[in-house]
Amino acid sequence: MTGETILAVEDLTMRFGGFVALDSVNAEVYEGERLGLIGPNGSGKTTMINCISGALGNYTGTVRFRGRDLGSLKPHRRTRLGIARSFQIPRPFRSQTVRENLAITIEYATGASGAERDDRAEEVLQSMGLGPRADAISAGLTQIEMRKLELARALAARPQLLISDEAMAGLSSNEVDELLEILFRLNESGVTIIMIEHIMRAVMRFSQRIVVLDAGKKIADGEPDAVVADPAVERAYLGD
Amino acid sequence: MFTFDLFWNALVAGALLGGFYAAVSLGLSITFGQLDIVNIAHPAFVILGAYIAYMGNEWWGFDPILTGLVAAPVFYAIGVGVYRFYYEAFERRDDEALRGLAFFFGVMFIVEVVLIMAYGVDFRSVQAPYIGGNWEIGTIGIPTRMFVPCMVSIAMFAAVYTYLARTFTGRAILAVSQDRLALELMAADPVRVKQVGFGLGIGTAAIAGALLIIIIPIEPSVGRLYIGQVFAIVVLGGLGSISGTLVAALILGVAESLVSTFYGPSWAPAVAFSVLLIALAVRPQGLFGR
Amino acid sequence: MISLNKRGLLAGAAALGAAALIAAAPAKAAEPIKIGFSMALTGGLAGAGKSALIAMQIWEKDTNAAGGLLGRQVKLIYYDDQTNPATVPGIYTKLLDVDKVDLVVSGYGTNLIAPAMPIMMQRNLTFIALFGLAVNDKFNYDRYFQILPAGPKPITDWSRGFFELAMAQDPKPKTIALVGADAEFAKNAVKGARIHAKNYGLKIVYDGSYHPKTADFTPIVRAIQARKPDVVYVGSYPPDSVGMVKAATEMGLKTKLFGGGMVGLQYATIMTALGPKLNGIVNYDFWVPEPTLNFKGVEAFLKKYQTEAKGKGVDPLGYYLPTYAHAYLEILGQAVKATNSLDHGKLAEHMRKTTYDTVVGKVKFAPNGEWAKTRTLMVQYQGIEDNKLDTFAKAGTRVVLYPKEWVSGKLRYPYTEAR
Amino acid sequence: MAIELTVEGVEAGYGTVRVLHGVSLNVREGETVALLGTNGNGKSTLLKCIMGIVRPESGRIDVEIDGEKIDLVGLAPREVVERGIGLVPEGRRLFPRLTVEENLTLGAFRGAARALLSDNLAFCFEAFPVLAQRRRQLAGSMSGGEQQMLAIARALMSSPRLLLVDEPSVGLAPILVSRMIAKIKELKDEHGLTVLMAEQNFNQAIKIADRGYVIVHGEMALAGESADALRENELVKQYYLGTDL
Amino acid sequence: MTRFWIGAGAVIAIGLLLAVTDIIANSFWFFAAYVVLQYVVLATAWNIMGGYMGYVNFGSAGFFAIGAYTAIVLYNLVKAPLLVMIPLSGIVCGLMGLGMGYLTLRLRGVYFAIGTLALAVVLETLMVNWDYVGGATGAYVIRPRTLEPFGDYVKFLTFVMLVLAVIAVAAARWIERAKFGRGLHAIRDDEIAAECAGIPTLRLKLIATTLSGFLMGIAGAPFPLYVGFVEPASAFNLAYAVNAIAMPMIGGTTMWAGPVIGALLLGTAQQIANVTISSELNLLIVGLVLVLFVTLAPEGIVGLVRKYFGRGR
Repeated sequence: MTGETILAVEDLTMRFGGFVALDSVNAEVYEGERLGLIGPNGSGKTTMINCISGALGNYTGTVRFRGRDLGSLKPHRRTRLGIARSFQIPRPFRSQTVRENLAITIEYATGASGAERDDRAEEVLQSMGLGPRADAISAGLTQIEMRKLELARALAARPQLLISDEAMAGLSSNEVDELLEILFRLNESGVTIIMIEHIMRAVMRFSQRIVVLDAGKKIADGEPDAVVADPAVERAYLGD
Repeated sequence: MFTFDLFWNALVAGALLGGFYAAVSLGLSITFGQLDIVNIAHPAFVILGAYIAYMGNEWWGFDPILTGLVAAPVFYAIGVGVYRFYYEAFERRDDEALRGLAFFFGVMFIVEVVLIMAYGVDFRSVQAPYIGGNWEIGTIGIPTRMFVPCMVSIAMFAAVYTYLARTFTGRAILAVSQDRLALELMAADPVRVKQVGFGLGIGTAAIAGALLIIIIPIEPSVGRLYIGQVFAIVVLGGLGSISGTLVAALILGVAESLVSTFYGPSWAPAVAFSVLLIALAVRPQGLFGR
Repeated sequence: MISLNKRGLLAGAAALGAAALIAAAPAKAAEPIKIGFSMALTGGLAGAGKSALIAMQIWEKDTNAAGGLLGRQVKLIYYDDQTNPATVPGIYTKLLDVDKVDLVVSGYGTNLIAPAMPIMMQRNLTFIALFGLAVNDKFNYDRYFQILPAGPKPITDWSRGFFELAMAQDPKPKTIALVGADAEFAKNAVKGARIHAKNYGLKIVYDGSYHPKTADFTPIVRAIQARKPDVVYVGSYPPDSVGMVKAATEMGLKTKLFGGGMVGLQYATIMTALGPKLNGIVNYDFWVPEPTLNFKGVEAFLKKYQTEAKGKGVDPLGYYLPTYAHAYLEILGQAVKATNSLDHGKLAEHMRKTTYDTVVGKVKFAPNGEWAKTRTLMVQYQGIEDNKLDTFAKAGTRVVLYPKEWVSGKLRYPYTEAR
Repeated sequence: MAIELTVEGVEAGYGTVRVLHGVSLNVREGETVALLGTNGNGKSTLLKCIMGIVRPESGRIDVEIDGEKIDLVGLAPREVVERGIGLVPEGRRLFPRLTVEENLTLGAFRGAARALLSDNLAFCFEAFPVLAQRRRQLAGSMSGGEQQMLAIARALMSSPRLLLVDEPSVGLAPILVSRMIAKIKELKDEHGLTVLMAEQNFNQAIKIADRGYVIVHGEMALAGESADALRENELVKQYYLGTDL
Repeated sequence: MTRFWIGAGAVIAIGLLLAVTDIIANSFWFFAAYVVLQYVVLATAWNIMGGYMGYVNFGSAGFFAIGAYTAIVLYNLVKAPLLVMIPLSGIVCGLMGLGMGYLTLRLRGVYFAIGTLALAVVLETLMVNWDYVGGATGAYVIRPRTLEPFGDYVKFLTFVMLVLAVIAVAAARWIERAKFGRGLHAIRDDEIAAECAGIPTLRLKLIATTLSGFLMGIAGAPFPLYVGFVEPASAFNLAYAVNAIAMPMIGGTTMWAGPVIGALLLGTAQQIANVTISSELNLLIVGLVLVLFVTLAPEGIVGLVRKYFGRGR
């Protein structure tokens, strides 16, 4: 099922002023895995992926991708190495069409150009079901379309590791299922996926393994059933 | 050549000059610093104020500062009108950054041209008993022409500061750019609050204009000279900090005066802008940004 | 000084209109003689430019009333250069190629004369300039003439009088402070003063320049004061002239001679604003209502000017620039009449050798186009007690001290006592 | 002297995404009602609908104050506040560059509260002594727990009849969460406040609540049950941990 | 060869034809065209940063002036010919642009705009105090009277400016269609998202500011020869900064045609207004038009055209 370690986080700590958002977190992600990253609001999930994707560069500790210390590598270099992310609040290139959003990402992240680029963009469009909206200006998309675009853009970078940050918040059950299908398919094609999600139903269904953060610390790491049964997790969610 | 005599005198002259700069910057400190409206036309309003003071002085022999005080409410109303327009045209459409800037560029032109059409481009000045006097305290000379505006400026700062700190609307003005929704949850109407704030900012221009014409003769395009300076002070002082603006103005005045006295007056403006550039690069939130 | 380009914008319709305008105008007989120029009607020099224009229009009207030139009427064609040198080349080519003017004169000021020079030289046109300082030093153009009475060596002639006055005092001054604005004229004025100071062996104890937008001159005056100079020479523009005078009187500047090249102190609005603060200052001037300078026609001209100028926001007295703006057209007119021609070669030839009689007196050009002999006056403000306009229209408030032939009073010396 | 909030069949969302699918609840004078559920289920959206920040697509939101019935739908947030309903917003939304005291005074902007400024200020400083100590400190420079207290105090400054609290526990260490909850209980007990509290921390919230609603995917999964009943209900855990699948 | 290049070639060929023959005897047209074309270059250069990348440069006048002053230095040093001045002015301003690019690391939005304004003032003060280039007094640059086969030297200058304008527009158009331009657009829309999409934002910004600076520099290089006399006040004239912003805003900032249309319209109108209506009114009209466009037609003329004739994209 899973292979070698693709991503390793060692003693990752991030401070904002006096506030410790992440406190010596250690975690590993294996090749081909579907990992769920959960935790109550404010537990440090987004901070953690900001550190992994390079959006926050001044962390202490180490983030290794395929054994390589990412150090202070900029986000675009990490994207090119194969780490792609989607944003919790969609951040499309608002003045561009959906297709252009993808094309830009493809050519910068993978270096493809011309017909190859356009084919890949088309491929991603189709796989995400965005085909009919391909030439719409992205600022005018609906919420679900924006979320799909967000994910599509991450896919366009041809990631080996995809980090999906709350791609499903606010979507209907059908839409959640739709996105889940896409992510499953993607995983089958060999992409390792970290899913951050509040919708527990989705996380439980999707994840092979779950890491739980609470107040900046990792409190559980294991198979979904075991994690849910963990009293610490129950405490984190339901409170003391 | 350095003597302590010169040094202290430069310090005093700089502080007086800085006090005046502060008056010109106060309005922008409110509109730009507190309300996030890049009112590049502010110096044009100051010039407008200067012409009103000139008219009062020339026609009826009114004291320029008094005229400024009387004109302030009218300016307040103008400010309210300009803000309404700005709000409807840009802010409400969430389209303020670049186009708002261009809008105020246009407003600046319009104010200036109207003044040119009305007064031509001759230099105008005013008469007042405190223009031309000089107090000697030991070896330090204090020209009343600089001293009076400086004092009025400080009084104006104190008044505005008190208003902002002590009244409900004042505090709302301080808060509006920090969190609009939260302010609405305090039962305040952010648009109305910004309207009052903008009016207040433009209102100070009436008085700052009166001070300007006391210090130097003016013509309609003089205002452009102050754009950079005024922005420098407001940014240096830290956006959102009224007292920071005062301190930054004083620092700039003193820096200019010292450079002027000991190094060469022609480098004075470059010093101000270099300080600004460095401040922007190293500490964009300004000296007193909080 | 930042001078903004005050250009306009027209809709397409206006563009078409202008095109039509340009396309029209076929040559006709007995068409008026067209004299073209650019003038600063907006921007930094607009105050002066507008007053010059009034004077020129008076000449136009008078000339036409007297039957014109060569039996033809004269017509001034002018455009606003907005005090922006970049507009000047375009304006003169428009005047020459589209409006087909017969004669050209310059706009006001060095910055706006220089950009026209290459065009004049290209086409070998006779060009009379209004108040350019040493423009021809660089171009060496033989058909350039200049009405500013600076003299053949403009840079040094400008302050010659000031230094001759200073050195004639007993005891002779030993030290001098030089200060000027960072702008074209002021720099040149101070440059000339520096040369004089060296030649006379004066020790330069302060030599500084300031940005023209300086708001407070107190630190500068104090820095000068600290060096205790016997003489203070200032090269400045109107707003800073005012600032300088105010700071000097407030600080009680202690020196023996103060002034020199301060532009603006000749303007009525500024004189009335400063009033008694002017007393004791010795400054350059070109014409003042002293009996020695009562040239033929000047009084009549000023009367007309003062009537025209009312309510136009320009200099109400018109001594400084308007007289000369009138005079440079007088010279042009006299040359046309004398040569009975509009040929630029003949006109230049005539101007090189003739002495003209104008409202500013006799004018004779040197080979480089400057006045053959300097008549930059040095005047001292004396006995001013109020801020009324009439005060400055009287003889005796600005006493001519130099050159000798025009002297109308005595120097009050030193400055500290003359004040 | 009575206040009662009634929400009926509210549907609301953002853009084309519907977050609330016909939600009803009610809060009566003197009660503390907990609105429970994990994130993303619509708790905040419901509070925002009540405050007029989000406009419902359908449904009714009424408040009855001293016999007078007011329809809140269509009112601007400040108008809702003027009617005596205060909100401690999610994420606290303090004015970070204002001092503690300035933040508090702004809380009294409401017309009816202005005259009570000094009383209310004294009350808040007494209720939250840490705020009194830090009255001149900038709000943005305080710790999360202190900020949350300030947010609550600021809402109290408007003398609300009904206080809505959105996720007071977010970003707080467990010890602070219980302290915060205890504080809300204390305020409620001592001053007879009516409180509607959205909270993901079930166990903490249920300690002080009289009743509770559990909202799942924009629908009321459990409505209006007493605190004890909820505590016993095994469904809650399933909803929370997604083990219902 | 695309339509654009055929058009560009035709424009240059016609320009050359007009410049070397006397078909247009009236040299006013050349003087006026020079100024308008200079604004085409300046507005296009501004738009690469302001329109494509979303960074507003208030200091265009500073770049223009340094372009002019570099030419003066070269003239004073070795009487360098124009064709040497242009690339060197471009390089000097390009390096300045590079420096400004590093400012974007710390400054965004309004702060960046104010930073550029400050930069221009510092540069002006430096020039005022640098006597080698004339300081405050100004510097004379005597242009040759004629240059064969153009005749009048200004015809040659105008032709050169036409070529520069075509180069600038071609560069802008290339950027717009290239990967580079798409990257800039992404930066304008969302810098962080762009970075995460694999776009090396800093490198792109530096290239754009350098290129923009370079183009402004070459726009300023022939200026000394055109006016013959340069002093800081005229070289740093605020008009350059204002027009550089107003022209693209009026024309439309999203595509290369915007600044060109804006510059041609506003520039031509200004040239006409110069010699027709009273200037005070001119200025008022500039102000009103600017206010009108930013309030009513935020996408500029290009936007209006698109709106009424469909989205020609």
